[in-house]
Amino acid sequence: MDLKLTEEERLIKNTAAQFVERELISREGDYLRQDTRFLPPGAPARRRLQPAVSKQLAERARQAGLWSLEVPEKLGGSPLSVVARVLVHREFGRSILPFRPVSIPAFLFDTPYSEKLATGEISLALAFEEAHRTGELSALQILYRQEPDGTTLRDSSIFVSNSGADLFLFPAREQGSDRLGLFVIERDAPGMSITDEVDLTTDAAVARLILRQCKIPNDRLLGYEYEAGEIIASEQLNMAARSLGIAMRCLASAIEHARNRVTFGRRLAERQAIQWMLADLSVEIRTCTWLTLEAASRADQELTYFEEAALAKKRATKMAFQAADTAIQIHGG
Amino acid sequence: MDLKLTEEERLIKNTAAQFVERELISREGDYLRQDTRFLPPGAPARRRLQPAVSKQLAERARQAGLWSLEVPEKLGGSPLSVVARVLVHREFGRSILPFRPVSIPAFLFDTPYSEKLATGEISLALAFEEAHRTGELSALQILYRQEPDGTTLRDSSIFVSNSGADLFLFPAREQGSDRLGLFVIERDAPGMSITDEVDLTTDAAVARLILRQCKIPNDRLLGYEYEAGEIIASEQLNMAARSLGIAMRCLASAIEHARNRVTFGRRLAERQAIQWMLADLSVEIRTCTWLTLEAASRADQELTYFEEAALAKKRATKMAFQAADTAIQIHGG
Amino acid sequence: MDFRLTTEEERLRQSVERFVRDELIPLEPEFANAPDIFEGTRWKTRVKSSEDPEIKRYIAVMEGLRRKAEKEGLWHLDVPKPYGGLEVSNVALIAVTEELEKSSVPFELGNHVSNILYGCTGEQIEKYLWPCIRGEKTSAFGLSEPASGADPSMMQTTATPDGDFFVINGTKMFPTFADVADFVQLFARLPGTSGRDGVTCFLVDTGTPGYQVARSIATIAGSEPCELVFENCRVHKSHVLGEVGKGWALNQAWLGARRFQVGIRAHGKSARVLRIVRDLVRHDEKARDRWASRIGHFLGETEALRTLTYLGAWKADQKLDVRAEAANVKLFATELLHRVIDFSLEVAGPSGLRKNHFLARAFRHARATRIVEGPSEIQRHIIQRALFREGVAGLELL
Amino acid sequence: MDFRLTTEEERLRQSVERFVRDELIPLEPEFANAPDIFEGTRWKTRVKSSEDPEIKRYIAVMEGLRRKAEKEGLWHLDVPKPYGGLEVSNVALIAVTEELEKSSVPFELGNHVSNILYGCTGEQIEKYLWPCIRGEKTSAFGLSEPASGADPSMMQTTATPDGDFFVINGTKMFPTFADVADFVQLFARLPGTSGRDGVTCFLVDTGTPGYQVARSIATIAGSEPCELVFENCRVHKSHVLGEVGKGWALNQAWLGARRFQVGIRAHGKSARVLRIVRDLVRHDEKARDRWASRIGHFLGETEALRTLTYLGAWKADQKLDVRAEAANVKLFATELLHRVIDFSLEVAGPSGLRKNHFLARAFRHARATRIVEGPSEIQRHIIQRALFREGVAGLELL
Repeated sequence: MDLKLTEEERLIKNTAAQFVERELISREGDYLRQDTRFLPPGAPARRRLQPAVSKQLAERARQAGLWSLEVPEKLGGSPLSVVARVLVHREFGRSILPFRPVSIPAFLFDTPYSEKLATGEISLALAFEEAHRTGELSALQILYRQEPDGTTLRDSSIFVSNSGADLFLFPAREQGSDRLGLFVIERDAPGMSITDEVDLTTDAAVARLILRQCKIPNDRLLGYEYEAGEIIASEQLNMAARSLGIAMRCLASAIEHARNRVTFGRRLAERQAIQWMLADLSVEIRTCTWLTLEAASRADQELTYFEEAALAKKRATKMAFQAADTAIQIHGG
Repeated sequence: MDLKLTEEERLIKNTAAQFVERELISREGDYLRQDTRFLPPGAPARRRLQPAVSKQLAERARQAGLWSLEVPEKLGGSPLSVVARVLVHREFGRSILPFRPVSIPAFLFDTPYSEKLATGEISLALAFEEAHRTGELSALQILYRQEPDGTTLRDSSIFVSNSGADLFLFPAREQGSDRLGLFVIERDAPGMSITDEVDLTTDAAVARLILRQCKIPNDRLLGYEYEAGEIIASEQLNMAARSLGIAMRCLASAIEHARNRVTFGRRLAERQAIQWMLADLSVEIRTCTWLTLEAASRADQELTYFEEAALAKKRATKMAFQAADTAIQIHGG
Repeated sequence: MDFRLTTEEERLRQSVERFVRDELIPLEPEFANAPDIFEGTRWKTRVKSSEDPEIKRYIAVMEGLRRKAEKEGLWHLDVPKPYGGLEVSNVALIAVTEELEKSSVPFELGNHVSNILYGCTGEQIEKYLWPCIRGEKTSAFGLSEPASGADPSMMQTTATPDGDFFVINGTKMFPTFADVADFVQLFARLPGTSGRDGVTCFLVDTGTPGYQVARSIATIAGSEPCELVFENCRVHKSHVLGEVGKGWALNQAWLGARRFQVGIRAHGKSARVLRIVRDLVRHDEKARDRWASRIGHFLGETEALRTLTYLGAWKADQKLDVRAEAANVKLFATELLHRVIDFSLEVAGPSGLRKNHFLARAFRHARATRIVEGPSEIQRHIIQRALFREGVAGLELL
Repeated sequence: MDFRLTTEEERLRQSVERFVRDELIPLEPEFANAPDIFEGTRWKTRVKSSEDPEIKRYIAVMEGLRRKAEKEGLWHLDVPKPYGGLEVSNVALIAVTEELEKSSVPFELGNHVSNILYGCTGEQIEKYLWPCIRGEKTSAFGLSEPASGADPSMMQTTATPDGDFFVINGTKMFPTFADVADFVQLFARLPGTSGRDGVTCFLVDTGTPGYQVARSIATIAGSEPCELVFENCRVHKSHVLGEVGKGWALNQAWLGARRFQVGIRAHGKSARVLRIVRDLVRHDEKARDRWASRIGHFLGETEALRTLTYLGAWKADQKLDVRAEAANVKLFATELLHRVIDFSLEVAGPSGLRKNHFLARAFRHARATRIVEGPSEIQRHIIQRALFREGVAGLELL
């Protein structure tokens, strides 16, 4: 057992940390700044990163080796271990800027999209909401039927969160069987459309991906249940890692505030109530840190890791909420 | 709305408080005292109140008007309002002595057992474990079938906690229907036996009431679903009330200890962690106090109160556990 | 012991129950799609000036409701009798609010009148109190500062006497909607004073030279705190509310007003959230079995909150010390509502996060309540202080 | 980063896994009906002297297991190599305990040797250390007093030097099983000292004149704390363990020994409790749907505890500062186990309360662990102290 970072791991982590500090955290002020001194009378608009900023950041991240973390060597990438990827996402989680390295499943690099994905020319969305929501494949709405001249998808309407993407990856169930297929579909494929975008409370948006009389070439079937499971687990690890970054930032900020803020003649840091909130939070962060790393390490060693990743994600996302909630309470209280 | 105690309520409450202080709390030292200076090598025995003490206490409680709280006037009793009964049980809850006023459902006073029950010559147990456990009447094991010459009970084995009683009251479901019947059976009725008494962790015991080829006279059917619901609700209010007494005692003892105990140069009472444990407990006690009293008051006004009683019981019993747990932690920590 | 309302209170409750049934419930489908801002109090202030036709339509609906309520004598419920109000008991007001909260339409009976304004004297009455009662003016509450909240000793804004005037200097943080208010109830301290002593309350009109609202700040809750800057702002002594140097007591009184409303509001909102959760799982047996016991648990919590709230209101009506009860209710109410909404989002999944969704709105609105008007930490502190002062006697029956 | 055991550690783990499978699991049905006392450590001490044939039978089974374990070289795992032990790493010991905890048979590998006894010198080694390693003697730990626990400044027992002797006076509360122990590791302070200074540790034989075990006290946990009275008890200076006046550090070292065992034990017990809960609801679909998500939640908690425990043990092996990690594990482990057992009792209903029932025993035993060896409050204090000392750096990766 050796839980120290390897040299490579430390290197990529430090690179990511510097990038986040210099490129993301430094831009937060601008991003968060209110446009007007007084709020307009209508409903507030959604905050977005300007496309030019987004593009520039992607370019710099690519230069720093922090972009498509999974791009294989044959396409000019240097794919990271899962542990290293988790370390990168953890650093990116520290900033509230809606910017992060895209995740591209390895098997997409065997498709005609590979180069454009590697360079970032086209983007990919994972439309797994349904699978996440119920955790049951039997509940998937989209059914498929393969025929010699193509694959027919049953008319469906599913949620998708990254609705501006060019490619959508989604799971579907084979008609009349329990088999699960993993498909990719282009944004402008006949019979496919994206509608009804609505803002979420989180400054993100969600839209509906609609399939109507949609038939796609058979080679858009990229994998089966295991591949779908891998994508889910991989996303879960990314989310867990981001959550760790969020929580560390919140905790650091709460500690600083507690050290400085004086009420009724004493610093908040001297009050047991505050100490314990933060102690409990730190227990949770330590726990989630190592759950996430252990799951990632299992993935690297090709041990089973889906359950471990699911646990890390479930716990870490709750922890990130708790961290934000605690930090708000300490700042506001 | 008037949430002050009436004069009668205050009177019976004070009577009960005095009785508990003088007769019960004063005996706790003896009851809890370890028999030997050093523990014997075997498993420790169950603690019991000596029968003579029990009898003496019952006698004094009867004199104080704190015994069969439901005995109707025609049998020489002065039945209390439900609120008053709750106040009495709340006081008795303060003492750990396993002694409390028995509860006798009103309709039993129309049976031949009435006088002996009123004088305390015979005792009654409620065998409702099954109904409590599942909350579903359909799950009741005991089925009954009424015939002109008597009621046949299906062979069954149910848990009963007050296994030393002379009479057992239990619900059963009519064979082939959804109707629920409420029966009373004598300890020595043919076909009925009590076996397998085992100690519980609580110093109480539980046994099995076994029915084998048991047939009882038809007049042992005393009521139906509503009466069973009333007995359950009434017991729930008693338990909620006792829980309040337990919690008040624990809280008082924890406050006293926190005021006196000094660690690392400060009294426990000055530590926010301790303050908050007790603050949270007091919130819970206040809540449960008024939930219980409101349910009791509804019963007195002949409004529906079964759900209210169930809520009060559920919450108050949890609260009593929390109170004991908190007091232990503060004493031990 | 009697938990029933008096005949008069019951009659009032029934009137409101009818009003809710006849006027509010029918509007619910319409309000389900109302813009995001129809949560909290934003629509009553800033949004009133919106030119958006949709928003104007909703505001018109609200105005119509107001006229109906006035006609039925359900408007000035908590206004004292000398000012033409009904001056109903705390218990009655809780009962009324309980009925109102049964509908999701964000309509309240009566205008917001800061209770300390009933301490107005002389010309202040015509100029500030009456317009507030009539809904013609709104006020902001200027207490907190960048470095001070509940602790008076940290207050730094000063009011220096200068003849018949006071010269005010300092910065106030977070008075909500101060930029659209007509005046601010401003707390400042006399030079050379400390702690509670010397704190004085002024009524300062928007537009007074030297008083500037620097900015308003967006929050997730829809309330919009502002930053107020006072630079040599001269205020005539006739604008002092109450006595010079006795302002801190006014702040305490303000905090104490109708302090059990938070309990019954959280009760109502929690019940509505749980109704939504029940509807979500209604047609899915597995989901029902999965969530039923937690829904039941939260319904029980909600009923417990109701009981606690009525208890507090009744004690307040008896003029008993209700500091512990009020802290109890505030803590229980805001923490419970937060947990209920968090739970509802877990059941609802991503769709509950849509900005206009009732649950998302409820979440954003509820979060702030655990901080404003005394955060949970202060409430626990008040409770423990009472507990160690009185022991279990404070929990005994009366 | 590599979470795998070394080859040697893995080999040891597999040996224990085999031992558990071949020797312990087959005994489970028999131990399911063992007397109540076979939980905790009572059976290793007082109960050994029981004449009850049933108890004697169980003790004989335990002795048989011990011989088998010794034969397979699985006995002196944590004894230092100079004393013939394997001196395995913390991580290895955690792995071994994880395997042992898979069985409900309360068998442990090795005798309990108080770690500070390895500080014995000269004749102390023959007289105290070796007999403890061989299991011939047991010792009690005499630190707490009626008015003092973790705070050294409150310690009142004194050891007054008198030539080559010390005269000890004072009362010790709660050394467990002191009445059946062969000696006590006693902490007392030199006259005129305060705080940590002057605290000295003595090895005092049972039977020494002036040392009396006043009584043993029944607890729900089955451990039996005693009251020890010292009245002018003369102890020769050769009985001082370590240095005169430096005893407090020994107490700290004692608390620090194998401090991650509590984590893996709670992990194992929690997993076993949850297995019982799963068996309880297995055949009832409604109950399964009702409890499944909470069982899943607790299984996740249990796995999280495991990860945290290995982390701590590994850091301890690296000789890093593990105060925060140890507090973390103690707090998490004992509070989680309590919640898991409380939940299991909710599912099991009244039958889980039977005195001999695994869940009832587990409950009684687990409650004490939230207090002994540093209550949860002290653990949180240690955690927050580290947090404010090091900031988030203390949570960073290495």
